[in-house]
Amino acid sequence: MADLRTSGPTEATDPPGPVAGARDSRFARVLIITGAAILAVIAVAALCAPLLSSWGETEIDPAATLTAPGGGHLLGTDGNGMDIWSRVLYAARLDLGIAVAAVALAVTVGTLLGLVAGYRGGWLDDVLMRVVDIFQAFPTFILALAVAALLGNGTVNLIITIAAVNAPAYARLVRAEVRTLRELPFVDAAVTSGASTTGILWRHLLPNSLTPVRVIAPLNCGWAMLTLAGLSFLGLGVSIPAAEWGAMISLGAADVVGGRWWTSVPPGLALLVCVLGFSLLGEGLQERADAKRR
Amino acid sequence: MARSHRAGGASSPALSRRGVLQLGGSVALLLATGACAANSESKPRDGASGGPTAKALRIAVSSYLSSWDQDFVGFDLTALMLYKNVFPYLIDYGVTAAGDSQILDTQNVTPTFAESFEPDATQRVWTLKLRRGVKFASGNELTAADVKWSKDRAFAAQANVAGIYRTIGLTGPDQVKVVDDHTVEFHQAFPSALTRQIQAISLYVFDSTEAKKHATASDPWAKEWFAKNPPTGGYYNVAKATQGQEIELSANPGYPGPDPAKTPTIRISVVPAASNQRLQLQAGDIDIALGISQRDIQDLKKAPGIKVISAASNRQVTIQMSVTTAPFNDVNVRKALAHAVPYEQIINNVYGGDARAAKSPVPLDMPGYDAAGYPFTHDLDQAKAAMAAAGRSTVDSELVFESDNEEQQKIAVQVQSEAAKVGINLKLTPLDPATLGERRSKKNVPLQITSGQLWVNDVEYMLATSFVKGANLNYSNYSNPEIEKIYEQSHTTVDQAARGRLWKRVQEILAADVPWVVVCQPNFNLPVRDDVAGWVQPMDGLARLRYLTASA
Amino acid sequence: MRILRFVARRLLQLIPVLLGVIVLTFLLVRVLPGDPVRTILGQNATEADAAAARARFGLDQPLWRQFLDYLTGLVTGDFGTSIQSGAPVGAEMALRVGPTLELVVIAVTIALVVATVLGVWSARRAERPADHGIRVLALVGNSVPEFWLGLVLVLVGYSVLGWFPAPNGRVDPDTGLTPLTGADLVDAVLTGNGPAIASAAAYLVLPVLTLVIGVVAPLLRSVRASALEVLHSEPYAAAAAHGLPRRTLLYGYLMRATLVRLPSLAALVFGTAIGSTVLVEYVFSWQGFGQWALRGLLYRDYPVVQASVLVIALCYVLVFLIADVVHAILDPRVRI
Amino acid sequence: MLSIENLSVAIRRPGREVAALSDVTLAVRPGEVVGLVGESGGGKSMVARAVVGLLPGGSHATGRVVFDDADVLRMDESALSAHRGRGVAICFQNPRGALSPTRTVGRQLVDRLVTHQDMSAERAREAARELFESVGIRSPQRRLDAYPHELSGGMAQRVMISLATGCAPGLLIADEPTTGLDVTLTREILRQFRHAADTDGRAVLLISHDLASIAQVCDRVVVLYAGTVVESGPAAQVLRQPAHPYTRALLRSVPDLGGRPVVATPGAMPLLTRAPLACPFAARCAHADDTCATRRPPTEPLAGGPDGWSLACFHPRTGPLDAGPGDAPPGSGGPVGSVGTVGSAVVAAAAPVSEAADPAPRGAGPAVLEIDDAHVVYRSRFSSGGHHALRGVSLRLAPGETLGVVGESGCGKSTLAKLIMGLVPPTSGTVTVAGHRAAPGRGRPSGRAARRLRTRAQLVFQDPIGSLSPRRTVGDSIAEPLRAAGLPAAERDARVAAVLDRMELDRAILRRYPHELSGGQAQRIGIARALVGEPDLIVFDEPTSALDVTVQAQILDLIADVAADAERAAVFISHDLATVRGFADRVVVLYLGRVVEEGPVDVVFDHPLHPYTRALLASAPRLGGTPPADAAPVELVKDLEEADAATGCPLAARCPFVTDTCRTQPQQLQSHGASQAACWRIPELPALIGKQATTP
Repeated sequence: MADLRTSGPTEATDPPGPVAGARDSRFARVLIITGAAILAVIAVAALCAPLLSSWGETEIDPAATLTAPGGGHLLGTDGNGMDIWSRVLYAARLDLGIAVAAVALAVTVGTLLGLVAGYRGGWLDDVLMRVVDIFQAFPTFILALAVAALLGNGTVNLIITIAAVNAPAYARLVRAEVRTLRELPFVDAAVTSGASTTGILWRHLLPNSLTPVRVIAPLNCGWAMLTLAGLSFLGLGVSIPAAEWGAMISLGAADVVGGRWWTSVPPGLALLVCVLGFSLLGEGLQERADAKRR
Repeated sequence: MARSHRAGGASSPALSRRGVLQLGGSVALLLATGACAANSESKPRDGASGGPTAKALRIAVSSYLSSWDQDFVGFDLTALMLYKNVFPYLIDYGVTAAGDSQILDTQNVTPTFAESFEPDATQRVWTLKLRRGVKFASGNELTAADVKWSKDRAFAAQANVAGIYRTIGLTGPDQVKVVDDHTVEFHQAFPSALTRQIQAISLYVFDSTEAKKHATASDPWAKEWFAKNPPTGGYYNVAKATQGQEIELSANPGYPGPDPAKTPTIRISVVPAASNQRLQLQAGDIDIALGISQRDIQDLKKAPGIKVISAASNRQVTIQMSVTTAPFNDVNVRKALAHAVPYEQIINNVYGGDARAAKSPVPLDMPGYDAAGYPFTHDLDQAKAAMAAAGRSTVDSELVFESDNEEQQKIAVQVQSEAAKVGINLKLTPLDPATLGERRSKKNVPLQITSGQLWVNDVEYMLATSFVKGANLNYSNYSNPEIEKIYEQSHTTVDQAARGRLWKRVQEILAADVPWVVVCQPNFNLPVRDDVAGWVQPMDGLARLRYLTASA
Repeated sequence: MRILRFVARRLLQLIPVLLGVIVLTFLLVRVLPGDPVRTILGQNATEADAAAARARFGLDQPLWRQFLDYLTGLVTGDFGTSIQSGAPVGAEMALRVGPTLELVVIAVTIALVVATVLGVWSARRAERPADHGIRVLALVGNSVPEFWLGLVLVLVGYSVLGWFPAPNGRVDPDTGLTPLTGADLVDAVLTGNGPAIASAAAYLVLPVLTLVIGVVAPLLRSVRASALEVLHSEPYAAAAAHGLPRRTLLYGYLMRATLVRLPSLAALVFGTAIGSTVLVEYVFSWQGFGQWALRGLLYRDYPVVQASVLVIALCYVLVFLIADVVHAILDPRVRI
Repeated sequence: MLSIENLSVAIRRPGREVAALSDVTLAVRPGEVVGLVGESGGGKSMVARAVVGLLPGGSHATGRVVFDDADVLRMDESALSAHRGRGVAICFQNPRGALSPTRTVGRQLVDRLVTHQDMSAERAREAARELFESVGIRSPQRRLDAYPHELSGGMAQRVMISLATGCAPGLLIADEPTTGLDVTLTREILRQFRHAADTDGRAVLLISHDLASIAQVCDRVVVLYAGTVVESGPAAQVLRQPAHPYTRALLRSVPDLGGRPVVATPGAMPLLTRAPLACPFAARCAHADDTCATRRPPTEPLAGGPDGWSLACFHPRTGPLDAGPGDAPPGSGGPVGSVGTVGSAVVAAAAPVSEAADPAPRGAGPAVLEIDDAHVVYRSRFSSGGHHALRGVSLRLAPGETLGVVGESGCGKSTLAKLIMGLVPPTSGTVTVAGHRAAPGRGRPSGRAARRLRTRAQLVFQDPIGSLSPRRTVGDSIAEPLRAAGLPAAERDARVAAVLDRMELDRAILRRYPHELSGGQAQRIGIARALVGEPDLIVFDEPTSALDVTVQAQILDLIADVAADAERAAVFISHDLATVRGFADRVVVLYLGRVVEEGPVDVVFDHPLHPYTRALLASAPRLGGTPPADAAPVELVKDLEEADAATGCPLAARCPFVTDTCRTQPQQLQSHGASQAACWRIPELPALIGKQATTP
């Protein structure tokens, strides 16, 4: 019987079912690696911004406003005489930071709400979900403006705003997941094993309900960045003159018409590539999850 | 309350990218009690040619007007401009030539829809004689009853006009008396030199016959009707208004007076994005763009088919420091900031050099301007010395400006950067119009950028609005006993030389107290298609469309 | 019948949500700094004038009183009077909702069609270059800020190419369109105004394109994933193994099963699109709901903000309700 | 008709290569029913896929699959689509999952009819109705508009059959057609295939893991092991005297109603990465020698056997299956050694012994479990009604006693398990477990004491992998009850180690995650977890229904061992009567939430009283042994799902002996000798059964 103890992977645990999807995961890996590489490069560039550029984030070159790329300024300067290349680099800090922090906050709050609502059910579920409904139905920009007007416009408030916009989706997602998981035998097994409610929530439901969250979160980081850009465009973004891609684009967008592409195209491309990085990562994770589900 | 106001972005073509946000800042321009005609040095460009034609003129503005009801609501740039052209204003500024340009002559108020507006010997009773044959769109003739009803309504509204009338001693409806069908008397409580100017912006008339049809017990002034239906009887009638989108004006055939509308049809379309306005102007889809950014204007000067109407202006851009709020309650900190502002850099970077440096809180083209005692130049060493004198190595403050006013935002950035070098750390705080209005009324903004133009080109007027205690535009909360005294004195001082001496003293005091940092005086610019002619530079920033033509 | 009961039950569930939105908005706008009447009074107004104006709008009443009045008004369909314009909010809103809904509905519809066609097409060619290309392209489109995309489309489509009308409205005023619903294309069709149809359609192209590019990626991803799942599913394999012809497989076994999961995502996308129109409206001078609501907010026009939030929330929840009903119709397994 | 010659299929995916089929040769003739038998992973489904040309991506097939003179493997797309359906139609395993959920079953059938029988849509609908009727669907007109999810399992299987036959195929392939169906339905479904072969002259390939159940309808059987054909021959002979050791092991692993001992074969089927060079069964075979381990046995006709009986073995066995322990596997001291031990591996039906040795006769001593008139109603959230899962169940279980609970799906077995475990509260009545009483109106108990109390009863789940928390290690899961009890870590580890040994598992498994386990391993973990806290009561809820036959035998072995612990009571719930017979002391038959019969296991199995028990026993497949004399078969008249609840006897709608009294009078359990049954007609039943037997 000795061989029985070690018989695991070689054992036929399942009939060889549909095998398609095998090649999907190869592209999924390409997506994930590409996305992660893009983000890594951007993160490194952001951290090393002082090494990569000779101008500061908000340093003004009085002699050069709106100068074309070349000379002392790699990508030219903006209307304030600030170096575009430096600002594009520095902006990554704020953009990545806000997006990731906002999504992390949204995930935390949303997951907790969804966990409790989904497991407890009953009136608590009803109440929590209605609150979530209210927040989700509330228009993003009005919420953002309200937060900004109430708390002033700062980085933390932007994080709160974007988190508030996104948290409901996680609450729903986790709640739905928990409601499914709750009916699975392993939860009953935990109950009959004498686990406490918090133990079940924390040790069993939480780790398992995070599976879809892990897939959505990177995509969400991309959307958060776009939301941030939109807020900047409406003048609700980071405080001036901090470098942020969305703010740079919206300031420079009008310049494109006059042929001064360099004020908005570089931050636009940076934003595009960064969001794309998140999207690729998310798409890859999603694909992998889908392939697993099939 | 003999005070008037500074025009906000009124004459600034540098309307921001986002028209929606823009308006609030410009609201300050409204209630001028008069206007100055300071632009003696307007620079003519590309001599306009072409006579009146039948071609529809297309104008782009940044936002739709908030309301058609001038009495109760409606307080934005687009609205005010339209009011000037669709209400029958019984008297208005005349036109005078300044160089090659035509400008509104604020010193010369002439009857338009009225035949005359003259005082009696006491200067307290003013008689308004109406022109006969002025017709509203309804066909009703403009009569004294309309004037009376309109003024009653204005008093009832307790808003714009009611407020302004107090400055010339008109406080209640019974001071407006109908003499006959075409004569109305205004009985002022006291004589005023500003009556003509005040009445020029207040004597607009509703079609009361039509209005009364829509008045109800709960709405005796037909507010609902006028909120939705444009007034009629001015130089133009509103032929069609698509809410939020477009307004079509057609010349009022019922106007029998001088200077009738030259262009029969004008289309005003709302294009919030400045870059879109520029594209459309370049493509010839619009003739006049009222909301183009400063930088685009520099470009457009070189663009084919487009000319930029340009003129020097008395519009000031200043930073008001609250003398009662820390840290700027310390005069040395104020001096430090005044030395830290990079004046030339701002003129170059923000205005492309198209602005004048000013060496006094009194505008350059205002009689009495004297730069002699003004010590403030961009000098970081002196700024640091001033900080040392204040005994502070660093101070922190917020710098408030109008959110989405690109011009102010840029100035703020430049100021922040330089001020930081002397230890003044500024947090840039853009505020939306409602919040800005509220905070200004509370006078607790330590540092704010303001821009605007006085409508009466006189230092006495300026003191009244900006430097005496409690004045509306005195956001600095500034007060100085000597200034108060000079202000009192100036009421009775008529001799120009004596006034000049007073003003010199005023400027010395202001230079010592530094409630303001005067950043610069930007010039006025308006890009139009080449074939647009007849532009009359409006000193109140509100275009008189009747003079305009565009040859086909 | 069951669907009607379901709809009725869901509508009842909406009441607390909408009530919550109403209360939250009502309190929020009043907590916000900023004075709603200052901006309509001008600088000359005294405190007394401001007080009179506040009284005119009932802002001097205690909060509960204001709220009760507002609620009473709502019940009778009265959204109040705009502080900025003095006009009834309901009437103003009616003018603004049409254009925005037209934009969003057309854009989301096109996005759905494109996503469905491309998604299924892509899934059937899974892992070939065309599939990869489409997916990456959709992601790129999804990564561009909408306002920037809009400005670029204007530059290219209007200024450089000259194919599309100036971004200065929604229909050529010379076509003499009689507004009925505010949605110009609909109005043009309703009034049978040929030139107006052409004009309104031409004006719609760029803004719709902007929105479509922005929202198509998540829809496409979802459709593709669902289609792949169906293609690999037992029912589909069974149908294929029974030798059913391609058309039957495509329309009978692939399409409906694929689209089952789309409605709820479409609703989400619709909600997002409503939110992001405020930017697109600005870029294309599309004086719609978003710009109106934003302006109301900036000027603290309480009734406007309250009404616009309520309407957006209502749209949102109704769209989700519709999505659930469509889901139930598409998927017989859903018990409602 | 179909001739598969030397078919090999290899599936290559990145990082994984599987030799799914190796040199498979078999043939099916028109009018013939051939059974393809083997455990999961043996390649049965792959054969079916190869026949319809639907091999999964990454497959490489060699050999020939000749159907009507054309090689399926070399068909182009158009030839394939003509071949599919018209040539070969598959009845898929899990019919509910294989029917398109968003299309009415009528339309799905019409699609096939229109495609393959060139019918017009109207004609097809009429034909669909007829076809539904012919496969035994009642009210077919109404069912045409049903969606698959509205169908019961049996109904869905019938629809699936109609879909396949609707293609008018030359060859009908049924992939595990009876999995998940209740015993009373299984026979009926299998008959449909026999019918298809006999009346329409179709060739039928029946794929099943369950040799016993399909043997009765097959002409020939083919046994697959690890992608190779190990034995093929006439069904009756192969069933009675299998020659290949694997076939023999397979049959020995199946618990038998007659009480024949279950013999577990250790190990599991290997997942081959390339075509085997040796006998794939050699590692598990008791007769394997060096030859087996180095050379692959060729397929040869069985010497002295009837025509067409061939096998691939160097050491074919002869003689009937019950030839004693000679077939026991090598080096498996455990099971072999325990064969003779009563109540252990060979849980023989030595009924008298078992009864005599019963340490705690019914009714004596403190009960571990006492259920008194328990009702459970699942309320639906929005409608006023509810599902009445248990209707007045009373049970009593003494320490050391093992109770078997049997019944078809929907009878309330699982609810009973949850009720005992406190996972659902009784709607009325009481449940007392180890002195702790649960009564209506109380949810799950909370608080530390209550939690510790509940660990006195433990549950072993039906779904072994699903009952383990996916993101926690095995070690974590096993230790969960100990953690709840507040044991220190060191003692936890020691006890986990002890229980692992008992479950014959290696320590290394503690760090694994559930998805890395095989079903058998997972169920061992499940039992270990239940056992680790030394509970007073263990409830086994269908612990082997998800497992393959040989694995099931191993697990049953362990369970028998655990159930034999003197101080521990056990409840063993199963739909498979034979598994219960092995080690239960008493058995309870549930039907629609009611106990219809109860008694000592051998009495109930050998002398069933209630018509329902008789029907259950009659439909269960038997290997070898003949049914007891007085357990004359009873056949129920309808499917379970068609039975509507009546006020009287729950079986009234399906019972062939129903009277008006049955329909109106609720039936109570009444003693008849050693057992009790709830049927007033029991005394007259034997006579009635005799009459029924003559009528058809």
